[in-house]
Amino acid sequence: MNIDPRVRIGPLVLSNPVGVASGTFGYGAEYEGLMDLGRLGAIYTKAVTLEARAGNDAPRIVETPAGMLNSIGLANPGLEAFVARKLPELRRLSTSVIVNVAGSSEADYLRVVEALEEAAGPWSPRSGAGGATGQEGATGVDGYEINVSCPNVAHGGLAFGTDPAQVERLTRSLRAATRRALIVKLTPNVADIVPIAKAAEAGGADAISCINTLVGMVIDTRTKRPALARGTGGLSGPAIRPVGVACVWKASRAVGIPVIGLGGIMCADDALQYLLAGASAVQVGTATFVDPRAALKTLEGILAWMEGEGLAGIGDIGALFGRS
Amino acid sequence: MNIDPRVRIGPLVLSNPVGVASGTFGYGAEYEGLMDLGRLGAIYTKAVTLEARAGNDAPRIVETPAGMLNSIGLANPGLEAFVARKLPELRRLSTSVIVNVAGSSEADYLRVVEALEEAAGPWSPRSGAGGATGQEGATGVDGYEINVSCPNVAHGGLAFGTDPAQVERLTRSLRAATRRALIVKLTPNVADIVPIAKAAEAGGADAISCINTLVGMVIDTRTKRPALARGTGGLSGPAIRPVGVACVWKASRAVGIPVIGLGGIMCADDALQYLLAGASAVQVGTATFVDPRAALKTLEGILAWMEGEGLAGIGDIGALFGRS
Amino acid sequence: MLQFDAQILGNRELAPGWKELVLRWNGAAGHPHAGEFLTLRVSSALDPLLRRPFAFASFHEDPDGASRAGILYQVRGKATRILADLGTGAFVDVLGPLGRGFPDAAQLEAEGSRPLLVAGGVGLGPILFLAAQLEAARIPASAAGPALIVAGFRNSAAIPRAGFPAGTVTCTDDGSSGYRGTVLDYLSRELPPGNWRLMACGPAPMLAAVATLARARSWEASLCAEQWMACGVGACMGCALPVPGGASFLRACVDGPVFGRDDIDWGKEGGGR
Amino acid sequence: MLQFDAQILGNRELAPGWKELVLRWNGAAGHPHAGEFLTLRVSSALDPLLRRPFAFASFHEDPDGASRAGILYQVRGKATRILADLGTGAFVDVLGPLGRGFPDAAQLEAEGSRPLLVAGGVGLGPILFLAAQLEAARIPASAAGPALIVAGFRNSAAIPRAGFPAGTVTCTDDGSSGYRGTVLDYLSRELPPGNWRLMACGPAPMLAAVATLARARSWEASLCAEQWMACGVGACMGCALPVPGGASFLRACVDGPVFGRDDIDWGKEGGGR
Ligand SMILES: Cc1cc2nc3c(=O)[nH]c(=O)nc-3n(C[C@H](O)[C@H](O)[C@H](O)COP(=O)(O)OP(=O)(O)OC[C@H]3O[C@@H](n4cnc5c(N)ncnc54)[C@H](O)[C@@H]3O)c2cc1C
Ligand SMILES: Cc1cc2nc3c(=O)[nH]c(=O)nc-3n(C[C@H](O)[C@H](O)[C@H](O)COP(=O)(O)OP(=O)(O)OC[C@H]3O[C@@H](n4cnc5c(N)ncnc54)[C@H](O)[C@@H]3O)c2cc1C
Ligand SMILES: Cc1cc2nc3c(=O)[nH]c(=O)nc-3n(C[C@H](O)[C@H](O)[C@H](O)COP(=O)(O)O)c2cc1C
Ligand SMILES: Cc1cc2nc3c(=O)[nH]c(=O)nc-3n(C[C@H](O)[C@H](O)[C@H](O)COP(=O)(O)O)c2cc1C
Ligand code: FES
Ligand code: FES
Repeated sequence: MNIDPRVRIGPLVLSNPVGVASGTFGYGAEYEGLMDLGRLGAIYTKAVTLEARAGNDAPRIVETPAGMLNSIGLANPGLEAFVARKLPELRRLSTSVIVNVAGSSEADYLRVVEALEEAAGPWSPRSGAGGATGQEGATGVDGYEINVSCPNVAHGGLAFGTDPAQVERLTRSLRAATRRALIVKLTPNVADIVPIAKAAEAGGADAISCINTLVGMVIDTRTKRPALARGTGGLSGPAIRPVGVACVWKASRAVGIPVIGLGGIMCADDALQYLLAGASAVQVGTATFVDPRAALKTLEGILAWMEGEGLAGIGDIGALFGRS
Repeated sequence: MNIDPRVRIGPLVLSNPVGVASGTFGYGAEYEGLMDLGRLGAIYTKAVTLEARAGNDAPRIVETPAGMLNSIGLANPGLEAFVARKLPELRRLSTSVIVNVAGSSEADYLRVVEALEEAAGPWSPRSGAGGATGQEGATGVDGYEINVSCPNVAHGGLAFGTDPAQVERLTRSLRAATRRALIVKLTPNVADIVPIAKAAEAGGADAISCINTLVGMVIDTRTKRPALARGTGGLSGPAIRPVGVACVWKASRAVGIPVIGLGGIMCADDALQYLLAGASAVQVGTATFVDPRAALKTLEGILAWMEGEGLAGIGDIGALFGRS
Repeated sequence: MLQFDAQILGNRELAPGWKELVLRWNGAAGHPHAGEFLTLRVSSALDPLLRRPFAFASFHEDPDGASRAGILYQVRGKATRILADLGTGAFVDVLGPLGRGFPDAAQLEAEGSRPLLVAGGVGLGPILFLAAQLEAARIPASAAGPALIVAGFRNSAAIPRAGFPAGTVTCTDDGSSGYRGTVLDYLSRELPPGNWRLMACGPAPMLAAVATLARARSWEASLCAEQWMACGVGACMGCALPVPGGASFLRACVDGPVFGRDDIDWGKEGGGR
Repeated sequence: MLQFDAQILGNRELAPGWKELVLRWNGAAGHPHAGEFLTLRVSSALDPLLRRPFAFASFHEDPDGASRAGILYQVRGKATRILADLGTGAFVDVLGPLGRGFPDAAQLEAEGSRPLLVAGGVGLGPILFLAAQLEAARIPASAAGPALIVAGFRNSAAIPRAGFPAGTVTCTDDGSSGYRGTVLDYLSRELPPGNWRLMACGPAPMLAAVATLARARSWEASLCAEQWMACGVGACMGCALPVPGGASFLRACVDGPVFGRDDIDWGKEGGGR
């Protein structure tokens, strides 16, 4: 059986469903020596904000049972440096690049997207119609992932992501600014993810991704202080996988646009849980820290499983759900 | 140094801060052969509902990374059988018994509490003023834990627990029905636990307990169905501990009443994180499945730590927070 | 039921993916009956988290008063992989004996029927233990005839070197050893007529089929069910098995794991070894 | 930097709670310089989850082209307890070499100063590796005098049998072996005058004190910092260390772990070995 591993997200066709999650892969270069980046379905960059951010005080990470907390605080070089130093590198890649965007206000987000539209120029798919398997004509930016769900910044971040009206308005204003793939990244720190997912869809998003991290805290009983300088942080890793799968299962039944699933994916079986739950694609985050090749192994495992099940396309996976 | 391990929750004085969590210890008898139940600070019973409930279809549990999902569905013999068969056993215990109450409507909760008030008679502390170290005069019910946060039932449950107005109204009506300790158990499945905690306080609760389980799902990629018959379940165990500590840290800063911390406590260090974060007492849940003696070991470890730190009372632990 | 640390006396391979664990501990935690089980915590790490249930496959009291118990297990996932790597001398945390086992020798004697012991997959351990206990109680000598043991395997290579009693019928799917066909094929086609009394342990589909057959032939039957367990002691309501009609549930860990033919809706069990 | 499976050649105890791990792998992943490190995944379980960083304490290329690396480690928590239990022949997943190490021999030669190597706690491994590398490059023979190694321990029992170069000054808090006092006591009170060039690795408070002393005496200093790490390759921004003034951060894993005296606000470091 010939498997077609491609996945469509709005105007963009990803070469396969497995990407690497924002904040866990830098801007790609860090892992270049360890793997062929071209085999990734997409690279979701570390968040880009209008101004450079030094990030939160140290320590910023601590391990938890089957997980970790981080309070990086969106440390990034800022829009200008991103355009000057990272964009040229991203143009060279033969994989789709989704720029993760964060801000403290609607205007912030809009200015980042507008500036990137200008810097990258009008989008054209990397080699061939909608394909992402070459770099010819690449603009360096194949889409945006709007981070309205970061628990680690004082303003904006999580506050946006828990209010459907704000999510819809923000999405609509960004939609007007770009024809590239527009993905809204949702937080699990809500009573019900459905209204937020619907708001993103109503605002014109091409897809939603979920989940971002859960708010958590570790206290060092020796120092009697939080292990992270900032107090709370975002919980990621296999510990949160069941929460992510439940969110994707609910959200994918509520919206018509693709859902990109992430949270605790360590291997193909984990990714398949997301795809069976209704995700169209997945991202591998914390697992890359544990095994730099986790994303590629996940992809191989998905393809092997599809072969065993006799499936031709990624979309066929979700159709199997509940029909054993 | 003489350590006084007692903790006051409204009218009730617990003999020590470590209880066993609702749903993980039955009504006490199951673990009687394995330990001295009198050394527990409190037993929080499995939920009692107005009518008997068979519970959800099987399978009801599945393991997850450093955690487990359950969808027991509040299986319990119902109010009448509880009064007839369990209450006499609970009277015999020389530890405080907090009856966990659940329902599908405000009226349900109220009828359970009213019926238990009548069956148990006016509360008198077990042996001595407010003490819980004897069974003399015990009524079998030393307080109520109101479960407005169960993710595993179709009606009520989680819906109550995410709406501050409903939590306040329910608490107020139960407050009018009992002078026993009234504890409201909160869910972490909200954007912000603070308004819910404040609502419970405003309604007259003597304490809040948090957290209940997080909504999660595991899919069996072999059968392509959820591992749990009901689909989603409640995530518990060490995986969720950072979420619980963060909730307790936030809630305890927002209310003046005691906060009882739980979620993933496996050992004394975990419990101390909760106590440092602002909890007045803790509950051990899933850990009991892993090691039936986990609660007692946790208590011993807390007392040893207090000795090392030269602390006299449980309340002194939280005072150390951030002051290393 | 007690919780204690037991030392590993042996952990040898019986066939690819099949091992026998022998545990020893001081003092008595109660003499287990076939069908009863213990739960093990295989490591102090938090993943895997929960204890794992295993049925007793043998039990002895040593002259010095120490207890010695064996389990036969298959390497399946995280916990059994860790268990398989543990060496002699290591300690594991044990809780047991737990649950209700098969009817005891006295009861079978009173019934006067002929014991038919059926094992599939990881159900082998408790069935061999039951055979040994009946042998010790001389049940094979009872009026209705000696106990018959029927055990099913995929092929001859998958048969563990577990010391089967003489006369055991082994069935293999491919006929590479013993009877060619499943245990169920044997029972429905080859079983000599008699006043049979069925006792079975194995995967859920096998149990469901065996229960149906037993009903059709009007045999008494005791079947050992499996279900995911959290506590193992009746406290969590996690190991529920539906009773026929589905209006209520029994707990595998304390109401079972051995149930009568009509106690459980075997077709809906979900778990299964 | 490469990721590969390495086989354990040795894992012996050097003192209570101190062990030396020797790893061997085929092919070259690059010859590490003292101060550089690798990260290990000690088990495939999900708890502990993250890889753990350890500094190279030795490195050899075998005649057959295989690489052999040693690390000295202290058993502290979950991961190092698991590591301590691994036997010869087992495989571990290695990522390395990572980070920037101490200044190399050529640079020290050019400076013409006298190397002063200071170790505390788990900083011992990289300092012994540095001593060996300087020795191999004949730096002790440089104009300003031979390298001096000062290593601090709690007491004589806590000193690992790690093969210290001749002339190493060992300090113990209780005077049970060598100099009585901390490494810092030795440096500030006993150090012969000279044109010293400090290279230190140890717990955060020691590094902070050493940096202060170096500033006061106007010594050049390279200090090896520690911080919690997630990725180890510069991607996660997790291992941030504050630069003086606090307006920005450097990453321990790729900008360090070895930093110049004034690169980092040592007092605020947070981590520390
Ligand atoms: C009362 C009882 C007695 C048992 N006796 C034995 C025995 O004597 N020998 C033996 O080898 N095994 C026995 N088992 C099964 C044994 O408990 C499981 O094989 C073991 O828990 C698997 O753990 P794991 O981490 O290796 O595999 P996991 O990774 O947990 O699971 C591997 C596979 O096994 C299935 N599985 C695991 N545990 C269960 C369960 N409790 N119910 C249903 N499916 C499960 C899962 O669906 C999964 O596909 C018994 C189970 C019960 C309930
Ligand atoms: C660049 C670098 C090089 C290192 N080289 C060595 C070495 O050569 N030999 C050696 O024994 N150790 C070394 N370490 C420290 C080693 O990584 C930790 O001791 C190890 O990760 C502890 O893991 P654990 O699971 O056993 O302990 P954990 O349970 O993770 O922690 C135990 C205790 O150690 C502390 N701790 C653990 N890891 C760190 C960390 N990265 N930063 C600060 N505190 C920590 C924790 O606060 C905790 O109190 C190095 C660390 C770094 C960053
Ligand atoms: C160190 C770290 C940094 C992160 N930074 C970002 C970020 O900048 N933007 C964002 O949207 N998500 C960020 N995330 C969240 C991840 O993209 C992902 O949503 C989350 O970690 C859950 O997936 P995982 O369990 O596979 O890691 C970060 C996560 C980690 C661990
Ligand atoms: C099997 C099981 C059954 C539970 N039943 C109840 C219940 O009836 N009422 C309730 O308030 N909480 C119930 N809980 C939630 C626990 O009391 C506790 O809030 C949660 O498990 C988190 O704590 P833990 O991580 O220590 O287990 C149940 C949890 C489990 C695992
Ligand atoms: S496993 Fe808990 S009730 Fe059976
Ligand atoms: S550990 Fe990830 S950037 Fe240093």
